Amino acid sequence: MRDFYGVQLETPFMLGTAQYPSPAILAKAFTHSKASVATVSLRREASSDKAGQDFWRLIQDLNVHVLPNTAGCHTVKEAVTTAHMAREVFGTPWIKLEVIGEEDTLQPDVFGLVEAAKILTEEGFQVFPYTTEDLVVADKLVNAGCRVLMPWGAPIGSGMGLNNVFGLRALRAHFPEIPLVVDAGLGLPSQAAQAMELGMDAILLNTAVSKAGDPAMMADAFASAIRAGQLAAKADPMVPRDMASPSTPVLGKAFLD
Amino acid sequence: MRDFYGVQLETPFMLGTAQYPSPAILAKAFTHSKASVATVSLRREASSDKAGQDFWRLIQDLNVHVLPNTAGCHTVKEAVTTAHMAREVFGTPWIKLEVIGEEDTLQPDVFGLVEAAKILTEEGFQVFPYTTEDLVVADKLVNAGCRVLMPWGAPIGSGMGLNNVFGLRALRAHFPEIPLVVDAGLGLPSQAAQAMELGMDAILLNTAVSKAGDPAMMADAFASAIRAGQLAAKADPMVPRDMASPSTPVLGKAFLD
Amino acid sequence: MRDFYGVQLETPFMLGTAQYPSPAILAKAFTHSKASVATVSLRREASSDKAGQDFWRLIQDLNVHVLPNTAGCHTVKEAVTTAHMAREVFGTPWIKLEVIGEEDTLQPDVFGLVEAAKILTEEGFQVFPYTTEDLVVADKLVNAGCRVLMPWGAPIGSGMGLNNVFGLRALRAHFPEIPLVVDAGLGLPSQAAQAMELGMDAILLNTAVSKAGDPAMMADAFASAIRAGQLAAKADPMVPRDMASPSTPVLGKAFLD
Amino acid sequence: MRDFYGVQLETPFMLGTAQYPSPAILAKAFTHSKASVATVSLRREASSDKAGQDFWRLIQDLNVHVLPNTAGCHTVKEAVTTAHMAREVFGTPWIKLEVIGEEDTLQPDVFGLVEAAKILTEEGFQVFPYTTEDLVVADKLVNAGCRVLMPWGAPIGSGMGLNNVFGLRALRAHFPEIPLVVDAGLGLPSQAAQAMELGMDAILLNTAVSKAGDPAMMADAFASAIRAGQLAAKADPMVPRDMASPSTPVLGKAFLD
Amino acid sequence: MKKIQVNSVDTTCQADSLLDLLIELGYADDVVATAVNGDFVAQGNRVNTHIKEGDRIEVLAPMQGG
Amino acid sequence: MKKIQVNSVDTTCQADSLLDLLIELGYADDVVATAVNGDFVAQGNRVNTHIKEGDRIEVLAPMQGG
Amino acid sequence: MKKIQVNSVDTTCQADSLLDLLIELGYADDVVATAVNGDFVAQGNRVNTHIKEGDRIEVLAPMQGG
Amino acid sequence: MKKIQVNSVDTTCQADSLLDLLIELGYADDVVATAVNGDFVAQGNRVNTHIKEGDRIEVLAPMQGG
Repeated sequence: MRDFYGVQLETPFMLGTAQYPSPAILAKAFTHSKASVATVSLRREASSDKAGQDFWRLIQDLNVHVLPNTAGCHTVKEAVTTAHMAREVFGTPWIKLEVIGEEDTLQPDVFGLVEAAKILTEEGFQVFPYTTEDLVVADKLVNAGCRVLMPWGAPIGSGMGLNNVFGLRALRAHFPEIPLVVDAGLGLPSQAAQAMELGMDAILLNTAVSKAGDPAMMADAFASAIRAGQLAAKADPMVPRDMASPSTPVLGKAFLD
Repeated sequence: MRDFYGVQLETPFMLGTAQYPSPAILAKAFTHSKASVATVSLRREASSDKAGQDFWRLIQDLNVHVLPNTAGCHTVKEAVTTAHMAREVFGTPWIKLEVIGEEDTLQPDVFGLVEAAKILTEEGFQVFPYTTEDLVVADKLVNAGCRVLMPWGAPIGSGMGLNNVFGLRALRAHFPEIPLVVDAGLGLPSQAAQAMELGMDAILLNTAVSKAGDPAMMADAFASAIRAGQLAAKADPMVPRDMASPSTPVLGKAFLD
Repeated sequence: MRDFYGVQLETPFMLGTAQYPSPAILAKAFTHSKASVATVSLRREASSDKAGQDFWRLIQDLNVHVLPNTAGCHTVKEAVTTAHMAREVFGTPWIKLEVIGEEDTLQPDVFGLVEAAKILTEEGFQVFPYTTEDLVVADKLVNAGCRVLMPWGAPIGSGMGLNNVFGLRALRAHFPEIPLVVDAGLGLPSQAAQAMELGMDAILLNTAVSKAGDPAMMADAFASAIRAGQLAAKADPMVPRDMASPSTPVLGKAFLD
Repeated sequence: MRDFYGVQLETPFMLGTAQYPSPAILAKAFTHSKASVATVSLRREASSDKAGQDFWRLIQDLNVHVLPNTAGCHTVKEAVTTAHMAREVFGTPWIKLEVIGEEDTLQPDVFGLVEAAKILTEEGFQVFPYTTEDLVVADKLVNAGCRVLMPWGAPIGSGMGLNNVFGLRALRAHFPEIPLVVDAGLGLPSQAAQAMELGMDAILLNTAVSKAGDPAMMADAFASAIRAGQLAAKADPMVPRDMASPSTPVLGKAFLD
Repeated sequence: MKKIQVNSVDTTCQADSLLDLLIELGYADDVVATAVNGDFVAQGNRVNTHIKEGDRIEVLAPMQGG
Repeated sequence: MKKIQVNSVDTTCQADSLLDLLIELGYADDVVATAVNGDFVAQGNRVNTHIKEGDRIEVLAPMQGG
Repeated sequence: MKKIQVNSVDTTCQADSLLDLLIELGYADDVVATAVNGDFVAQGNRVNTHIKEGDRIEVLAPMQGG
Repeated sequence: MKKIQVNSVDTTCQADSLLDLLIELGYADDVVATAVNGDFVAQGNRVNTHIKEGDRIEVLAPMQGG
């Protein structure tokens, strides 16, 4: 199994911490997910409001790797500054680098992304770039020092699944040594299994679990599906056969003479 | 969970016993699959050759429900006679009813199927009909006494997945009280998860496991995927959102004035 | 080009006459469609109401082949009687045979269909059966004397396109000498082109044209798409190439040593 | 209809001139295609070999708009120099800007593309950038002065069709005023019709026609399909209805009580 | 006067034959097809098709169809 | 000696009953199901199922299936 | 009293250093990260980071994220 | 005689200007575009573009393209 900046993950499941009905449900979802990584963020906090402090204690109790993001950053400068603040607060060189280029789809600005990735790598960060399936962008990110790539499946929060299976397959084929994480856009476990069957190394998601009717059960479902896809990729699946064309004399023919 | 002629299955996974590299690998695959049902068949055996006897002991050791099939039968008479022989040998009223109508796709002859289902039901069998996604055929099978339906996903052994998702969804919607088993055509765990997410009650497959490079590992993968899909259907998934259309002022517009 | 009971159609487009905003728009749509066949039906008419008479004159002026249907018939008896009445009124042995088995999807009852097809063929009708993509049913229809098959694309009026491409491809491959018409379920011209590219001989549709904002323009669009698909099937299309896997040394590799 | 740098095209079909069996077949294909634009290129020519001169006369006789490309350019400098040479030779400010980033998929290097687009626009070129479906890249191209965008459907010469329908729909929705041309990757007319139904303004292709068994007939097919899709988008298509769920009491239910 | 049903509507008639009935009902000049008690009656047989009390008559005309 | 077919193979036997035939053929201890001339014969009926010249006997055993 | 902005809110403070400011604002015991005028200021540099009239201070704490 | 490269092929020439070179190489009547050492040289500038030892000349003509 490919490693993430030297870290072997116990499970290939990275789970977001946003939008849960309650901290208790968040904690329960993580337990059921067996996720090995939790994504977190930073926000302005009034000194009176200690929500952030409580949240941080809750995350520490999850006993998982913490992956801070730069969510909401639209410029290289914002992203770099946020990364530094996150490194200090969360005590990790890992950073999920998001440089948002478009408000609706929250899709990456691949230009800002590559620039920020270069800066942060030089400053000792281990960058997890949230990117598209673009092979050329991926190459620039690798050249910038990224040793993990996180292509999207679909827009964040859309739950559409894998919008460009060809693109993900091409990315896998062209970067055999780079760990690939499908990040964002998944809505159903079958989609996560499919991504793993394509040879992805891990899945990062949030909304599909936190917005499910029963987040803990859905976390369990995704964990199970991700494991399934990972095993399937290893187990050497059968080759599909198209049986549309007949091998035997065609039906009805006799009746036409 | 819907029951199968009064039987609550421990897991919604029915696994075939054909085409494994060896009996040992078959047994190992079943252990990993946690399948609750094994499909079996009958064949002519020379008295000297005791393969069938050995096989039967092996199946009994699996400690699963046995579902004999009428594979290879092309007429109602053949299927009915085979069902009777199977009931005596395997000691179960369960019968996976196959009446094959076309050699290449091994697809059901729905006419023979309904006729045989009626006869067998009257003779006390509990029929699991291998059928298509045709709603009208399904209704006739239910009228014939079937309390389980087994629509195909794709031709037997093709590994193509779900060729007609609409048809399966319609079947689920029109027969809310009938247990539905997707039988045949699956090649990858993600497809099994998808079928369960559609609300199917169980999955029956064989080739995808027995012809995988590592059947035991693939059995594990399918077990995990089926469980994932079943949980997902229960956990009330998020509703996908199409984010193609912008909510904010469109990009580039300004530059066009 | 395959013929329809000895008739060579000028164009492979059969257009329905129902649900147009007005008779004038219906006539205009037919002109733009260059359809060579119009489907029609029968209904109870109070002697005072001469709408049916006017409609019939309008159809005669279209100067196309008339294909009466047995729409709304749920039993063999109804369908057969309706066919006889249609043959007398419309003066053609052609009959689009519909035996409806399910109210929502209006899908064929393939049992009643085969039985009615046999009876009508013996009574000298030339039957155009509205059926599913089921190969075995198709074989029975051919044995019953049908020399045209009309598999559905999707439920009547759904506009979903081709729900089971595999099934249609298999039907084409197994019945190389039988004219195949995709009947019902198309919503967009690209779907009609796709069906023709699969080797279908003609397209029958109604709602997609009559319920479009501009029926005449949409009729033109479908005519153009059907022609496109027909030409493409003849012109021997290029074979698609999957370019996901690299031929050249993989990107990024160098940077990993 | 949106215009291309002030030019209203007679038809929304742009056809490539490469890889035809012969100049005669190329000319015939153009006649049948009714294409309004021909893409051309530049190459080194030994003074003895006058092929280029003959080709240029042939193109001039086609009486279509000429769109020179910068095919094979991997750097901004190469692309810019090639553009200047093309402008002089072909006497047009139009340039199909290709900056290739990856050898297998020939996919655009969006970084070089934006940079070259800015330079060429400032130097008076009217740039037709061959790009991906990336919204943010598209915005940068528009900011660079591009008034046409040419997103790919799939890798050049793959014939795979539209690999990312969502991406193309999003591009259409976010750039309502920019003419969009699907360039590359189409293999069948139905795919071209689909692209036009999505609201694209034109189609550019080459291999699907030049490598077809009968290029002229396939050119005709694509012309017809493109026209179909364009009309359909104008004619306000019906809204598809999912009929999977029953409105009437469900089948079989009665038999379960 | 006989009680019959025409297209599922109760009515009465004097006509003896189906042909007379069509005239009595005003279908004389129309292109229609007929059935009595669920069986098709061809145009040529209308004259010798007797109408009895309680007969169910179908009179169908061309209409739009898909 | 009677000429019969067992699983489509021509053979001869002396057995009078299907039960005796199974013993004669060496199936005595096997879990098998039987049919004569296309009709199922339950285990309990083997003893009183007479074997005639030309009978077609099927003897089936468990096997792998999907 | 200096006019400054903390997390985009206008306020006034007496603190000379960023460290003092955090104490003055009640963040003393909190896990927070700081930036002044858009530049990150590490914990160790807070003590010698002088607060001037008009400075824009960011004080960020952990939060949920995807 | 100067050593130069034309379309990456080593050759020698006498021509002083790019215009003369094209004539010397037989491109006089052709529709071609030119670049020297990677920079485009417009038709009008060929006459006053001096050819030096070691120059890399590109002479491009129209070709098929997609």
